Amino acid sequence: MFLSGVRVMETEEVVDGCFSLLLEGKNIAVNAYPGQFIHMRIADNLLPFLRRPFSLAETFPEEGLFRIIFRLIGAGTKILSRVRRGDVLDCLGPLGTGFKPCEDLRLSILVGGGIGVAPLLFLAKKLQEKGNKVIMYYGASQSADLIPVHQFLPPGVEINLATEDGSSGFPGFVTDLFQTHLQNGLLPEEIFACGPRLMLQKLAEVHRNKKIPMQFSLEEMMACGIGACLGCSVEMQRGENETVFKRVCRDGPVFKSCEVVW
Amino acid sequence: MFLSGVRVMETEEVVDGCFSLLLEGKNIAVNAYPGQFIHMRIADNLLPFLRRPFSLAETFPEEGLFRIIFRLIGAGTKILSRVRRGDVLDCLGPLGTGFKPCEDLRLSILVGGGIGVAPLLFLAKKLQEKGNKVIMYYGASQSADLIPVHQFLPPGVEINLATEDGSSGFPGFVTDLFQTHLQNGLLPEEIFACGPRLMLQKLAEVHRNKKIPMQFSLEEMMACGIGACLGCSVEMQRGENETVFKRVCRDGPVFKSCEVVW
Amino acid sequence: MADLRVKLGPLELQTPFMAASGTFGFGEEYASLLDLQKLGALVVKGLTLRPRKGNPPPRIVETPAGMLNAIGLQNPGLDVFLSRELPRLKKSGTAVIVNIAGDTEEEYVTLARELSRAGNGVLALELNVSCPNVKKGGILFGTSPSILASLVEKVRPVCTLPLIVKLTPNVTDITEAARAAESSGADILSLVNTFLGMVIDVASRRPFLANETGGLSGPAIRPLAVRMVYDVYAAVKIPLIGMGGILTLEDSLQFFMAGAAAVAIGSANFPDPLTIPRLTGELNKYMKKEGIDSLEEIIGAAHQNTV
Amino acid sequence: MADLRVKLGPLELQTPFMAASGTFGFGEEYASLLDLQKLGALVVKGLTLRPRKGNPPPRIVETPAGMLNAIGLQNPGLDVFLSRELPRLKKSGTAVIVNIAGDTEEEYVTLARELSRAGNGVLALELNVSCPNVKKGGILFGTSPSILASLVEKVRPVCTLPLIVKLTPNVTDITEAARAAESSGADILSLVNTFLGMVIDVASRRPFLANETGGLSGPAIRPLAVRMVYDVYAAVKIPLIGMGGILTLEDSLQFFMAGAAAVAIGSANFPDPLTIPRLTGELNKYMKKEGIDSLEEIIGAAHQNTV
Ligand SMILES: Cc1cc2nc3c(=O)[nH]c(=O)nc-3n(C[C@H](O)[C@H](O)[C@H](O)COP(=O)(O)OP(=O)(O)OC[C@H]3O[C@@H](n4cnc5c(N)ncnc54)[C@H](O)[C@@H]3O)c2cc1C
Ligand SMILES: Cc1cc2nc3c(=O)[nH]c(=O)nc-3n(C[C@H](O)[C@H](O)[C@H](O)COP(=O)(O)OP(=O)(O)OC[C@H]3O[C@@H](n4cnc5c(N)ncnc54)[C@H](O)[C@@H]3O)c2cc1C
Ligand SMILES: Cc1cc2nc3c(=O)[nH]c(=O)nc-3n(C[C@H](O)[C@H](O)[C@H](O)COP(=O)(O)O)c2cc1C
Ligand SMILES: Cc1cc2nc3c(=O)[nH]c(=O)nc-3n(C[C@H](O)[C@H](O)[C@H](O)COP(=O)(O)O)c2cc1C
Ligand code: FES
Ligand code: FES
Repeated sequence: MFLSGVRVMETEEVVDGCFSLLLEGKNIAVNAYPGQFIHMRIADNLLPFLRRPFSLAETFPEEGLFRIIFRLIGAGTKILSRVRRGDVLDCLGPLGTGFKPCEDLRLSILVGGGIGVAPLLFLAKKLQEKGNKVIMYYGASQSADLIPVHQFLPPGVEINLATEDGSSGFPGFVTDLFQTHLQNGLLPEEIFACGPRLMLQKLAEVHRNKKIPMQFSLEEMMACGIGACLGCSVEMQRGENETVFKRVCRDGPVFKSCEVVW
Repeated sequence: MFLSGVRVMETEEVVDGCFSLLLEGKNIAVNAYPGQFIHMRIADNLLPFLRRPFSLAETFPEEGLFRIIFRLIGAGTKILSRVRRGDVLDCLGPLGTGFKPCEDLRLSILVGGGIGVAPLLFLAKKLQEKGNKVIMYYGASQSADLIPVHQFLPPGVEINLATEDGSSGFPGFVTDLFQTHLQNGLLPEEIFACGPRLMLQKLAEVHRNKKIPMQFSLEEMMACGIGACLGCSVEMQRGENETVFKRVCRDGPVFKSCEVVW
Repeated sequence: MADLRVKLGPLELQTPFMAASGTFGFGEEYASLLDLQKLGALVVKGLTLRPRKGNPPPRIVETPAGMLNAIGLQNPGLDVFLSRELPRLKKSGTAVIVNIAGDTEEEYVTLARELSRAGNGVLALELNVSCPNVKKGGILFGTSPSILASLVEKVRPVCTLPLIVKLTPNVTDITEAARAAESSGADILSLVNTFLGMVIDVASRRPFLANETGGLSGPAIRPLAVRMVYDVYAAVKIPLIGMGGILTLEDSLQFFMAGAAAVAIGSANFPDPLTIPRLTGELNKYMKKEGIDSLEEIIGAAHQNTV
Repeated sequence: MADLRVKLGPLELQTPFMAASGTFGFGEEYASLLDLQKLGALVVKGLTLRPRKGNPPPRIVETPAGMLNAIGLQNPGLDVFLSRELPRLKKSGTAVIVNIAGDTEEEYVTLARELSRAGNGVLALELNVSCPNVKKGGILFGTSPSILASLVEKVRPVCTLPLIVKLTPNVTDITEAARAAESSGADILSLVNTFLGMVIDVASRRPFLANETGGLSGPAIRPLAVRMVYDVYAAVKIPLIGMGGILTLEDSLQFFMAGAAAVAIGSANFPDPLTIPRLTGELNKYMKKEGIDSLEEIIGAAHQNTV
């Protein structure tokens, strides 16, 4: 974990209301692995008061660069959407426990909903580098919201799109699209997912039926981002009858689907 | 009084830490007279929460332009020092009761300390247009702090400079310089002053001795800026034995020196 | 236009957005910026029986997301109010609520009696038992439920207008004061007044305000005020006027959902004098979009256990 | 280096900057960012006799210039603390103060007795009688001066360490609680804990936090906390630890001048984990520039009537 100033190298509005920042920060670029995140200070004043967490969407360890992709939501992301090349941002990272794919994986399935696709881009690249076949399912509510994911993915990753209004790709939820493929004979060894809670919940059902191991990246409000304040705790199963609170920022954000208490 | 967006036409750091903004706002430019001020919203968020008051330093009624000159003090002026040409600022004005020079004046003396010179620049121009002879006394702590006042004054205004450390002009307080001129036979009809409270207090003594009418522009913390909140009240003499609180933002900022309770 | 009218017991307002006492003066200054008739009501600056000079400057200071004020109830007194301010206010057509403060029960009673007289055109009275900035500005009345009850009982019979009691937040349990005011005859409760605070000027090593302490208002206190409205709503049956740091429509919706039937805008008028007309327009749009016919549908909604 | 050491009755600290309870965990997480030995003291997360699960999420929400938290005293309990956290903390060389909370007087007493045992290496105890986020998290003890006095009287005999009592600000008169704690044996008072607040999520029309209410901290509350430290300083003789919204050196100077002999940094650690080392350096420079030899010269300075 490092606290450092990172320089903005490139800014791009990849799709309406959705931005990519390419940042220079050697420590983060070299040490991060997929599923981890950074905790960014938005302003050196009170507005907003807390840092904001963003998943690492890509790293270039040799160049010391990394990317985040974020959607404009409120005050913090608004300010962040206006930074310029050359600005220096105060960044804490890499943070958290990310995806831990099984070593002898051959085929990996990635399911992303909305901006939740960001950490999966990093994961897809890494898995493919290791020789995996990667199939990505990616859904949004409408065509205009779809991030051009191919732009951040190596060739060879299979991309299946779904939009709820049917304006692009499969018409419906990304989980429905994925279900169809499952029914048509797709045989995933492990599934990695990030997206709205409802989407993850649907996937967890699939899991219960098919017994495919799944890793989910969760979100929760964060203050410290490093495990000290216990602000980001979520309930997890421990054994059969007991639950405990685990910290999204340190024990997660990635958890096994079977742990999560819905 | 108008509430409107004013466009930044020109920004200049006239001297280290001191900025001039030329702003486009017809209503203000046309209606303002010297000693009045504007109340500026610095940001459309919470930082800072309150507006900030700035004296009008010059107006161009035909072009619909006006100028403020301000010193970098804290959070608000920091943000204001970074605005760019084309930005639109939320501005309330013109506000307050300004200088009311005697109609049949021939010779006017202006005494300014520090950034307090700003409203006097506007006044000097107006007085000269009316055919007055204008002599300005202007002091700062050191040469590096002196605003290039000639830049904002019509030719013909006599400028006498003083610096406390003697790095420019008369070495000492501007009030001492002025005293010297008084002793050497200067015969002011009316004096207009703006600056630190201590400077005004010294001038008030001169007044008590020489009985020259004086008008002082005062400062106080402001919330509403229009007379409603009673936050900016200062104590004023009413008759011999009674005092009342008057509002700097509406009854002032300009008051007769004999009214002020020190 | 959605129906923005609200009924608070005996008090009917055109819209739920009022100007909070002390932040809108007697309306005169704002009249050139906005139409005073469009306010739900204008609560005038705290009025006392005799004129009051107020505290020496500095009286205000900015704080993170807020401000402290220690005006000290500067006001022209009842007589000047009745002869000069009230006739002008009535002419403007705005709904006038008078905020009153006294050093003694008798002063409150006299003020309430005089202001209740027919023909004055005052819409309601707000008992200020919570001004933190004058030694006897009612803060004593506000912090003790029994003293508060005694005061309200005395004022009630002479007050023929709707009687609002404005609660102080500087207490251990605001619901106690709320219940005391309700059971002794208040028609409506308004909350909150300001929180007692201090800023120290580290250069001079002295409190910044001449009065040393001042009352904190603005967005900084909003979560505290929302919590108090939420608690008081569950404790009493009479309607509430909520306030404390409202800037945006969302802020005011928090108060409505916590249980306020109307809200007052205070410090927000300073950065944006057009806050009230802006919120009125936005509430209208919001109600249309959400299909809300009457504000009553959302008042206290946050107390329901279903999502 | 100016002399930054401070003495708070029986407690000596290397610097006046402490990490506030609940914001620095057990130090482990911050250890990779800064040298824990450089803290004046680390006040660990509120400890209870038995492990505590804490509240369901969401537990925190940002507010204007601050945040609400409703952690609910999640902690591993005394045994795990003694066997796992404390040895590690001692090894780090930091000055450890343990913040304790209980549902009953007996729990406080047991905690105080066990933690006082020689060899534990705990520097002092802080009695948390002011956590607003658990039904029995001590807030009841904190809001009644007599109940507080009784608790402190019971804990005092078994506590061989310096005893700090942390006051809640959610009271009508904080000096009453302060005096009660002083006269029943507290060595030091710390103030303030968080203010009870609420944010309503207008989309779901429900309180945002699962616990409904949470404690407000951060710059928003600073003027309120400074005022309370100022008042308590005038009311008691024992030393004070001030906290509430400190971000900058100027903020901490306000607390020193109001009367705090040391200060704790809470929420500011989240935006800037290096706040404490930064302030330590800045205080050193400030004291040199102002020719201040010992911090004592400015503690309580704002109470002097001369400028
Ligand atoms: C581990 C993690 C990784 C994330 N990765 C990404 C990403 O790659 N791209 C992306 O667009 N978004 C990501 N998010 C969400 C992102 O943090 C929020 O969208 C952002 O903080 C919103 O800030 P705001 O000030 O614009 O909005 P606000 O108006 O402040 O908040 C709007 C909503 O955003 C969420 N939020 C706000 N502050 C926080 C916080 N400190 N911690 C967690 N959630 C918060 C809350 O749900 C809140 O209601 C991630 C969140 C987490 C926890
Ligand atoms: C009628 C009037 C005219 C003024 N004209 C000028 C001018 O022409 N040029 C110029 O440089 N300055 C002028 N000032 C002073 C100017 O308003 C302050 O310097 C400015 O508000 C500082 O803001 P800040 O956020 O940078 O500083 P902050 O750090 O917020 O404040 C620093 C100090 O500035 C003063 N100040 C802050 N806010 C206000 C406020 N709302 N009202 C009054 N004073 C405040 C206080 O003394 C405060 O302690 C004028 C003030 C008044 C009252
Ligand atoms: C400058 C100022 C003056 C005030 N004067 C009064 C007053 O005279 N009587 C009163 O009951 N409340 C007074 N208040 C309190 C407000 O009416 C309101 O209760 C408080 O400011 C909280 O609302 P806000 O956060 O929207 O400002 C005053 C507030 C301010 C800021
Ligand atoms: C996330 C969080 C957890 C806290 N937990 C505790 C606690 O366990 N015990 C306690 O006495 N105070 C606790 N506090 C209160 C702080 O110690 C401190 O009193 C308060 O936050 C005010 O200081 P600040 O404004 O600098 O944060 C907690 C505060 C926060 C923000
Ligand atoms: S955000 Fe503080 S523990 Fe996770
Ligand atoms: S600033 Fe409100 S009356 Fe002057």
